[in-house]
Amino acid sequence: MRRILFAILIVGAVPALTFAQGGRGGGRGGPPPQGKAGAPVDLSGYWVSPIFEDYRWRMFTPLKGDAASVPINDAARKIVDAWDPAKDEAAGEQCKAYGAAGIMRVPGRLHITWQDDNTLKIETDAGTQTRLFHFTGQAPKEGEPSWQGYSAAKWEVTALPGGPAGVGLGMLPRQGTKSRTLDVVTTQLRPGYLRKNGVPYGANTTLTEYYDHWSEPSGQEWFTVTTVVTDPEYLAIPFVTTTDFKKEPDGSKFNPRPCTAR
Amino acid sequence: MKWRAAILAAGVCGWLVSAAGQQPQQNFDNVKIQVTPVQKNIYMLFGAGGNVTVQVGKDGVLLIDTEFEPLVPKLMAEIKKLSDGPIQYIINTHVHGDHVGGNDAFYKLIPKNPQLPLNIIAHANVLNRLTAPGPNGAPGTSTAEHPGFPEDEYDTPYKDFYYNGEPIFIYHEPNAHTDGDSVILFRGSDVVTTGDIFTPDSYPFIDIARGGSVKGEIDALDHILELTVPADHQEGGTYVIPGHGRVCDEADVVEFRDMVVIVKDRVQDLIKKGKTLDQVKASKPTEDYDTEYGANGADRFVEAVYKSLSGK
Amino acid sequence: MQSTIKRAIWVAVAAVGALSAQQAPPAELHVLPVQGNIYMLVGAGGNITLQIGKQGVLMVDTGLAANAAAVYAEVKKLTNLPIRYIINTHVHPDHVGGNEGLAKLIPPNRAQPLSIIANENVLNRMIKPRPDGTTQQFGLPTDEYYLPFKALNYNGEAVIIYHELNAHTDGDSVILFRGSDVVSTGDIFTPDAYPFIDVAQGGSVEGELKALTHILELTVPAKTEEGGTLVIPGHGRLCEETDVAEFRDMMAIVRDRIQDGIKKKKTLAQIKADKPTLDYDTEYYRQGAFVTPDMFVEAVYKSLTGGK
Amino acid sequence: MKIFKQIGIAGLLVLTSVPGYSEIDFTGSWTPLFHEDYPERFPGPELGDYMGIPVNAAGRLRGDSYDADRISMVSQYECRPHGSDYNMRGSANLRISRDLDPVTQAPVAFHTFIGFQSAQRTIWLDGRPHPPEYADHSWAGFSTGVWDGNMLNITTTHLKEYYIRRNGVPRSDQAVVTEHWTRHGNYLTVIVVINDPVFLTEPLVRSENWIYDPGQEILPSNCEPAPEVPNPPGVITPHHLPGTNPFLHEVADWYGIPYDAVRGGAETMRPEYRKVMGKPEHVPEKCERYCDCGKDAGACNLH
Repeated sequence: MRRILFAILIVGAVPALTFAQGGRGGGRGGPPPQGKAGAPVDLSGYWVSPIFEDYRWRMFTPLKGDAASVPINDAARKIVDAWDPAKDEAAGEQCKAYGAAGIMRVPGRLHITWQDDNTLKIETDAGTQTRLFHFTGQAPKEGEPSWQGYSAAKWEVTALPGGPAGVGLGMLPRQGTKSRTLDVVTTQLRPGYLRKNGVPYGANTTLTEYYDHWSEPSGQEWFTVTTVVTDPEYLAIPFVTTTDFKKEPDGSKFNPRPCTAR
Repeated sequence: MKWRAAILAAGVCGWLVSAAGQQPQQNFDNVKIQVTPVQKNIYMLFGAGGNVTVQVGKDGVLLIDTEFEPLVPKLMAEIKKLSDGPIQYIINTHVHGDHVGGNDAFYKLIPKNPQLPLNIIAHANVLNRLTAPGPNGAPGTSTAEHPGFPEDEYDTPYKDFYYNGEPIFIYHEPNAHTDGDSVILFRGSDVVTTGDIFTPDSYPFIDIARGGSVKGEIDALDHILELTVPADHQEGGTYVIPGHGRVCDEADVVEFRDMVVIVKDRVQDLIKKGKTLDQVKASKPTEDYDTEYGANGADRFVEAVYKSLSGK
Repeated sequence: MQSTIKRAIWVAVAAVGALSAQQAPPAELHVLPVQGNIYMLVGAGGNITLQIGKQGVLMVDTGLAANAAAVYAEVKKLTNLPIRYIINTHVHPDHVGGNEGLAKLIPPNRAQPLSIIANENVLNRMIKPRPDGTTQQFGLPTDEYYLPFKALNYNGEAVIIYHELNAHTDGDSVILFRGSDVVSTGDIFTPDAYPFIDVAQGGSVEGELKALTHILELTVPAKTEEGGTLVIPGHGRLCEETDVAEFRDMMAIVRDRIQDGIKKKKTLAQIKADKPTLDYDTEYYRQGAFVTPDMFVEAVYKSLTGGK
Repeated sequence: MKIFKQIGIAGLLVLTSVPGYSEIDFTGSWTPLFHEDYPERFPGPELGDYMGIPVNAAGRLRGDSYDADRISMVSQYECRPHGSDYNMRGSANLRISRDLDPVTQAPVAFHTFIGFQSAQRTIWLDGRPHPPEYADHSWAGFSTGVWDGNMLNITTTHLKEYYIRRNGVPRSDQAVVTEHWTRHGNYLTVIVVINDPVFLTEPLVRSENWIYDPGQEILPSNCEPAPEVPNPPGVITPHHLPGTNPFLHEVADWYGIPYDAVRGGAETMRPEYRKVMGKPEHVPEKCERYCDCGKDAGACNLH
């Protein structure tokens, strides 16, 4: 094993050979396949999110004004203090806390399926929302803002601090690590809530998510989504959380119910 | 889990075995001796029964506790691997059969050497109990038929001597697990051997019939905490070899001491409220410790604490 | 207040006296490797114990103020590692005098800051105004302890600091280096001079005897009653258990003789006249030594009669 | 000259090698993000708050019996570092370094250093076995890691008894902790799974985030237990007798939460629990405690 490793390290250091393999590192012979065909892990199935962390902010509608842990700014604080669920209901906006930036923190279950070879579909029972992860590239120019926005997905090639994945570094193309992570970038979002009690995110929010699959020693499957909410309007720094989902044998507990504002 | 079971089993045997160190009806054929280097001169050996502490050095070999007779040849073989020096000292931490059971066998196996006599040390109460007359006037066991009995007994608060280049202190802990408990400090190697006063995986067996008491048990644990000095950030430094179970250090003794104190306080409180032993047991004063120290030992422990506090 | 200042002056004098018995400044320092991690630094005032290991330096006592720089230089010859601990066995200037100078000389070290340890009674006395009216600002033992003992683990061995109640003073510490097997006694034990029982600062003959007995409990000789645990006295040569036993017995015998005199209603003058130390004077008193037989007898007498 | 040699060697090796992959490098300095449970992690958990912990009856009673004075009165508690499972949730900064085999350059171990009480830990990557059961335990425990693509799967045994939450809910020395570390750009994600047969009815899963922070200074901390006041007479270990802890309802009343939910337990952690959890006894008008923890990426003020 170490021998092989040694070989690869050297290969990584030799232009002639690595160019031949295509510069995007990671997989050999050009960019790795995307979509269903390129999936290094299987995320399809029914998943539940047990509430281990942020319990009193997730399990209940927190008290008015409670923005603890969220790096909000003054503009956001004003909105938090003005929160009025009745108003949201009257405006038909009771789904504000079920938008892409908040939905994964709402206690509930997910049903994940491949809608087609290039589209991964996530349905939530809480608020009966549907998220579509498109493996076909960037968002269309003129997209209509919505609760779930437009999600561009790709299987991560390699993790490179502060730069796009897998590009060359100077003269040497980069030999990367085989990744099992699903990267999703979501934009064109309709303003919503990070928390049920009106902690806001705005229209210019960019939502970056990393889906990582892992298993307990018992073999029980889980995935953890690392969520990075970047919102120049209401957040001082990106808001980063991780939410853990446990695989369920079937959909018997999948219980669709409408959004509620309270 | 198996490990815990083994320890409990051994613990219980130790309790069943009569003070005279007769063997329990237990098959030791498949018992393997495990050897753990602890620190500097000190090793811990475990087969079945209590842990055996071995100190080896330029002078020779010192043993603390001897498990059961059938295991002695195996123990001897492992000791020989550690040192071919003479075995000059055996110390017994207390009277129970899973700690003194191998004494005679060791005495027989160790070659006699007038220049380097074998000293078998324990607190006087250990020898007294080993040789005490049996029930309904049966004659006591004589040291003649049991040459392995600790005839180098001491009855002072402590005894010290210098062996293998370090001072060794043997402290008597009055009325703790029994009335003849010794705690041994190897000052140079910085290791303490506690006997059954401290057992990290099971409740202490406070042997009231043999002079044990919960107050003495707590005092002894506090004394062990005075002897242990952790290295940086409450870890390592002085290592502790318990009567049964894994190698420990001060922090583990603290957890155990706090458990004994908390359970004692609870039982004390119930006694103050006039509760009977059965009522005390029924109120489960060890509920939050049973999953850690073994539910099957709980009643025996609570009963000992109750009796020791109420004098009934 | 007055009396405190007098006391301070008196102690200062006392110390210099005790010192002049050995040599006069500028000090000529000597280092004696003892055992394990331990070195004995002689000549700066009281004996200084150095523990030097993989982590750094621990010092017991600091000698006279005048010798601080020399002591620091001597330590630097032995190691470049930082001085992490100073422990003061008691309050007398020939043992704490160097604190202030060393505290200034030792460069700040955020990873291993200097920590000065002593029984709280030492600190309580050191923060009082000095003879010249000023108060000490640097090198105070601000890591004071009040419990019967304090334990550290440094340089890979346990270091235990025991408070000996009302012995030589009311703030005496005896230090045991468990791994190196060395005991540092301060002035509770001085093999070639009568003990200076500082009754004025809480010393007592009973406390001295208790402390010496405790030192005997800590020491364990190797074969044939020698070697094993080594003992660094407050002043004088490197010792072991038997030397402490000799000294302890001298104290006990003299104590008993004076006690007997007191029982017979003798005055201090009469007791002095009986020469209760006659058979020890040649051993424990040399010309010029600070504690004269009479001073010793007087201290024992006062301590037994409650200062009368 | 050298280059040619390399190509030579490489060419040779490539012919004989199947595709393999190098590992993610976690080395560097990291700062924790408190975007979840900020008030619990700093300034500290409320007494009697067992929410989000699949605690069993034993663990719950340990928490109820816990008296915070224990930390000051039992001197041995004063200088303890966190257990390595709690440490990734603690409030200190983290430095990760790596040992490489000098010949093969294969990673041998990661070392983590956390400022709080100088907590140090090694995660072995060289496939060595765990020590025998009768070996001593430590705050960090014994950790081995195995790679799965860009995720490091870590198994830790030989932990000393410590706590799951700093309000007395314990984690036993029999616990086995598995961790999953991965890195996305400048974010480190650490998933900690605690299996504790003694105090938990099912595994506890917590996931934390760290952000890359080169150039931060992490100093060792010096700590010596120094009891300031003697214990009250007779008191060795302060604790609340069963049924006498007066603080257990505080957290429910302060935050308008049903008392049963506050008591924790696996059943309270499923989404469907919302249907059965019952009504709180007291609901404040609005948030009054820690409402702005982390506002403007700042610290946790009390109002």
